[in-house]
Amino acid sequence: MRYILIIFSLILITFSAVIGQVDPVVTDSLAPVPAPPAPVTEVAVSDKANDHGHALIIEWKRSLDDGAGSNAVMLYEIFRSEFPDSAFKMVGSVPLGNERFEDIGTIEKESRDYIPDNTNLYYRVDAVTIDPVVRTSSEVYGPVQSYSNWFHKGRVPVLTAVLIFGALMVYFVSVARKGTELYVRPLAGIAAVDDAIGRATEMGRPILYILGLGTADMISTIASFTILSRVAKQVAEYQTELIVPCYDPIVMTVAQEVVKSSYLDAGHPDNYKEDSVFYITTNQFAYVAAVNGIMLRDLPATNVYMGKFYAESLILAETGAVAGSIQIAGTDEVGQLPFFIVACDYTLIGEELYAASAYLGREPIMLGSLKAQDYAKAAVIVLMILGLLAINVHLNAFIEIFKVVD
Amino acid sequence: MKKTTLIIMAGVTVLFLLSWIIKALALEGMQEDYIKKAFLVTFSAFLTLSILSFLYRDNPFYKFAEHLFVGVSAAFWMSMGFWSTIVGNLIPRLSQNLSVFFKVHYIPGDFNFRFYIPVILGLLLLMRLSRNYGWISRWSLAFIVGTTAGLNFIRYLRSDFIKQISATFVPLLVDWQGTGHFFSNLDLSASGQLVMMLANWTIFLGVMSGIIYFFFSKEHTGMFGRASRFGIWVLMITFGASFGYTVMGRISLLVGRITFLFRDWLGFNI
Amino acid sequence: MKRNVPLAITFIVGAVLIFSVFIPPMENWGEDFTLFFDIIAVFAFFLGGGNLLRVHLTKLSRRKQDWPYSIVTIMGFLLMLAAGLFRIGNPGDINASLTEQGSLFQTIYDSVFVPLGSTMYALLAFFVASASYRAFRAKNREATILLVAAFIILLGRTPLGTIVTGWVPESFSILQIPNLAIWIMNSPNLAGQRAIMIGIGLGVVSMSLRLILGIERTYLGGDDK
Amino acid sequence: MTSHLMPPLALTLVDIGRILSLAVIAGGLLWLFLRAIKRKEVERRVIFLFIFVSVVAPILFPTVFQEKATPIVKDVFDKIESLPPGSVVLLSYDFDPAMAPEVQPMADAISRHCLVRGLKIIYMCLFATGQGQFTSTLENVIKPEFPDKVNLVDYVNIGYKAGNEGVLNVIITDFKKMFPTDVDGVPYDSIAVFKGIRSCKDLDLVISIGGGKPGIKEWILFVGDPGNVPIASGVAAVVAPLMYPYYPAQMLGMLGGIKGAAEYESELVHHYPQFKNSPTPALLMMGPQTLAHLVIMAFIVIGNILYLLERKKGRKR
Repeated sequence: MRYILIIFSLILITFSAVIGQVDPVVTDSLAPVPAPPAPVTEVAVSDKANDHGHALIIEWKRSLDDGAGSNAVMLYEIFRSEFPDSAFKMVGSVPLGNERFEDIGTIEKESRDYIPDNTNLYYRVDAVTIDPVVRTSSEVYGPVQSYSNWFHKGRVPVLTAVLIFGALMVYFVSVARKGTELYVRPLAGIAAVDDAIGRATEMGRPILYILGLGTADMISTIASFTILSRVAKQVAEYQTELIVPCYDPIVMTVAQEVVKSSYLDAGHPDNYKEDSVFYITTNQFAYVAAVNGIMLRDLPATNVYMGKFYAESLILAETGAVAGSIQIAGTDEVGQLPFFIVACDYTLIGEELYAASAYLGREPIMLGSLKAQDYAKAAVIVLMILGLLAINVHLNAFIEIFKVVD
Repeated sequence: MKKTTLIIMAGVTVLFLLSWIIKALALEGMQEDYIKKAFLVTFSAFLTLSILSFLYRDNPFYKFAEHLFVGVSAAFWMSMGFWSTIVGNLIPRLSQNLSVFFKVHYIPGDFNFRFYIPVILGLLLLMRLSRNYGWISRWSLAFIVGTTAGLNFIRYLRSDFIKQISATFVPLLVDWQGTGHFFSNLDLSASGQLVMMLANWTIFLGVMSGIIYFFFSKEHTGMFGRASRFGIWVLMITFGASFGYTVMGRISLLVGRITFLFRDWLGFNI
Repeated sequence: MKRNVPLAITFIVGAVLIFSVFIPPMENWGEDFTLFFDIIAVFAFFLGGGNLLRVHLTKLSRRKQDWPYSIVTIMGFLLMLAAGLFRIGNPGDINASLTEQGSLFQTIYDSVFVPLGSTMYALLAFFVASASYRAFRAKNREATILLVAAFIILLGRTPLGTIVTGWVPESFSILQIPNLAIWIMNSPNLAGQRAIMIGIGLGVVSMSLRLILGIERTYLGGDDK
Repeated sequence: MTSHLMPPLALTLVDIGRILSLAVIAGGLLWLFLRAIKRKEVERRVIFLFIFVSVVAPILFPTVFQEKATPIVKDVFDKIESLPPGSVVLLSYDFDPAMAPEVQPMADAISRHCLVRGLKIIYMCLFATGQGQFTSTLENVIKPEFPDKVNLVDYVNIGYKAGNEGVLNVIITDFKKMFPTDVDGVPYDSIAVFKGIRSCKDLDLVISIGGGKPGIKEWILFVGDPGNVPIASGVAAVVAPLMYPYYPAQMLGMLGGIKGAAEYESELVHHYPQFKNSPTPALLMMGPQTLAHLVIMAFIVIGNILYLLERKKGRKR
């Protein structure tokens, strides 16, 4: 105990000596403690626009000692509180030269960076020197409130497009419902499907239908279901075998339903075999390995690839060619189209796949929507020409219309 | 089984064992569990060669590799999905007790009960296995389709449609400094003015005629037909170019596999 | 119940998500729904696993063609499931990473999954070659254009392009194959890509609308009875 | 490896293998051609064999093709050539191990070039994993080939800072604020390389090596354009076509994919014969690539000859 006391007093003595004597000397020999910088001015806080609330924007005029004057300012620290004079909490910092900070919080109350909506908030900005202790605070700004907006103004062009397209669609669907005949250009790939089914029947070999690697919610897969239902109907009539190996379990369940009801519609429900639509595995190359095997073992007369395809497109199409099958493909995956076009007999390019499903459905509603799409395309061409003219005469206001704020 | 098949099988087995032993001897002293390591390398090489043998023709080795791959991959995604999504994302939001059991960080929240929706829908999906109540799985399906239709609708309209249109607004006269300047500096240099302008013209006309090709409700005859024909040519150049460009990447994949065979398995110094 | 409830679900969910884009307070709904989707997808994997077992057990019990290989599939499936789902051979606690170096799961992944997958992928190198021999033929004008474009790019991506046309003077440098290849990538290629993209964009938009409005309903299957 | 520079009579085993495999491929193609003239299709397995041989042979018996730098690559090379010794170049490693096979050779070759020219190099990275890739350059290039180059005097590694383009936004005005020390904690002011360097605007050249985001595009938008700093890049083949619009106005040159790297390596050896024994991984990778491309092109030609002959015959009948 005594020793501790002695040591403690020794430390005290040394300490006081250091403070009393050495301290001023040390300050002189090191870099001088910078003088407090000039404060930032004109702090202004406003609600962030076009958001769900819980966010504000803080702006200010930089300190006179930022990049000029004594050059002392290194960064700005932003503080927030729910009270005008106390409980300020640092919410972020930005390096010198900046005059703006977005204080974006979360909605969740439990979260640390939660910012309440519709509550008075106060902000201040500190100009901080290299020594974090030496700083100057700005005047407190407030009260200010964050609130959510009910409409995202930056997305007006998108909304306009939605409304125009929706109107076109509704109009043409109603026109089609009235029984007006709408012309649809025939697609080579679709005619080929009919021929190929006949060929398979003649040869007594099965038809392999691949729905691709898409999930049940992808548009290309949904388009493929429509085509599958048509194929299944004809297959049921001709009593040819149909093989549908699936990549995704949900796609498989839908495909089963589609095929089953097609057999029913064709009037041959008893010909439907439960295991003609089956699941393989949800792994790209394992799936391909298995389908390759099926192609060489069952030697289908026709392979139909409709849906979403990735790198496996060429592996499938080339193996199919080895097996001597007629091949018809359709995908909206642009990167894989070249391989299908090169290796298959017929290919539906991108949008043609969707069009094919509408075409096969032959329902007036579907044809009406095709017509609406065509009008939208015409609008695109007109807009493109206008935009081209605008940019070449430097009419930037027109181009600004297409700016989408994210 | 045929006699030749048996002989080949026996041969492969012997080679496999031989490779295992030699590899183990090579690794001995360098790595701890060298016997296991040698087996794994040999097995990987065996699988690699089994798949490559498909190029010759379908055979039992390929069938073996294929069936193994199917089984392993199905379980792989089940496991990953369970531990990363169910345990990682769902349980922390649903139950404190289960979070403690799985030692994950519980995320409390006011509206966490909403995460019962996917659980219920997921269970409905499993009803598919039942013969009589399979139809109820359509409810989950409808939810999935509705979600992506809603998300896609805006996403595509915005990034593939509106943004692509505005990206096609290109100046047709690049760097224009008067007709005299244009003709006096006329050349076919790759970075020259003429070539740059040609590029922008091609982009504009190409996109336009490409879109015309995709008109379905109008017969492709006359002027329209000619534009559509030009459109399909542009598309064909696109496809040819992508094909040619991809070749390099595909070859690299093979280089990777061959490097594995020769360096990691056979021990060549390459 | 069988048809109207699903159609109503699709409509409500789809419409809500479209509105949420324009109404900031609903912004997080899209994220939530995506997360829901991920969770449902895991259930789908289990459905898939069950289906796989069913397919191969049937094959096995009926002694269908190639049935012995079904044993391989089932064994592989069960082994990976044991290592992955039940964490057998995984050192460490329940919260340890599944892909820890040295765990059984990771070992199978490294020495079965990876070589099989990347070799399947590498088959592409062979098929690219066989396709170019077999199918790259100047059957008509379109095929010829495709072929020429591909040929120029192939040439331009190797030293051969420089060797063949390196002598072309700078003022005609667009005719040097490598430069021509670049020009093709940048102009006609871009134009084609964009035309397809706009078309697909429109197609997706209209199909989405049809789905939400309940016009397109093939995905629900057919039997109402 | 670079035995093609040896006297022609000293045939090594590698040379024999190389000649043999080339003979096999050439002979095979000739045979294919003759068969095509006789209008005979060939089995696809033969095609597969061709590809296999043309990829394996250059791996086992490395063949180095001479690459002539295309203008866009040459521009980068010439820029470095033109800088006076003592100039400061910044090399940013904006890639991860997955991209490394394609772009690491570029980083190594450019480092080599800068050091032999007596330029000073500042290494940094916008990818956290870029750090490890720099270590590879340090261990494989700088230490063995330039033992007299001193850290902090001839080159310095300031490492990774989180913030993507935010980092660039700061160093365009002030390096020290973002990088108060180098990776080893040496203070900015005592690093000789930084003498006279306050911000990116004082640099003589910035080269971003990468293939993702953040990468060259961010460098152009946040440093090159606002600061008028000369920028060059080395990028993976996937990204290269997207970057062409910036050349040459905003980006003075670019190495695209393994081919760009190979051209640069070739140009370097051409100007600095002392590097003829340094590893040239990109040039080596071009071997299998070139041969495979060549074989594929031959297939296209032969396939079409066959097709045209068939059609002619069909018409006659």
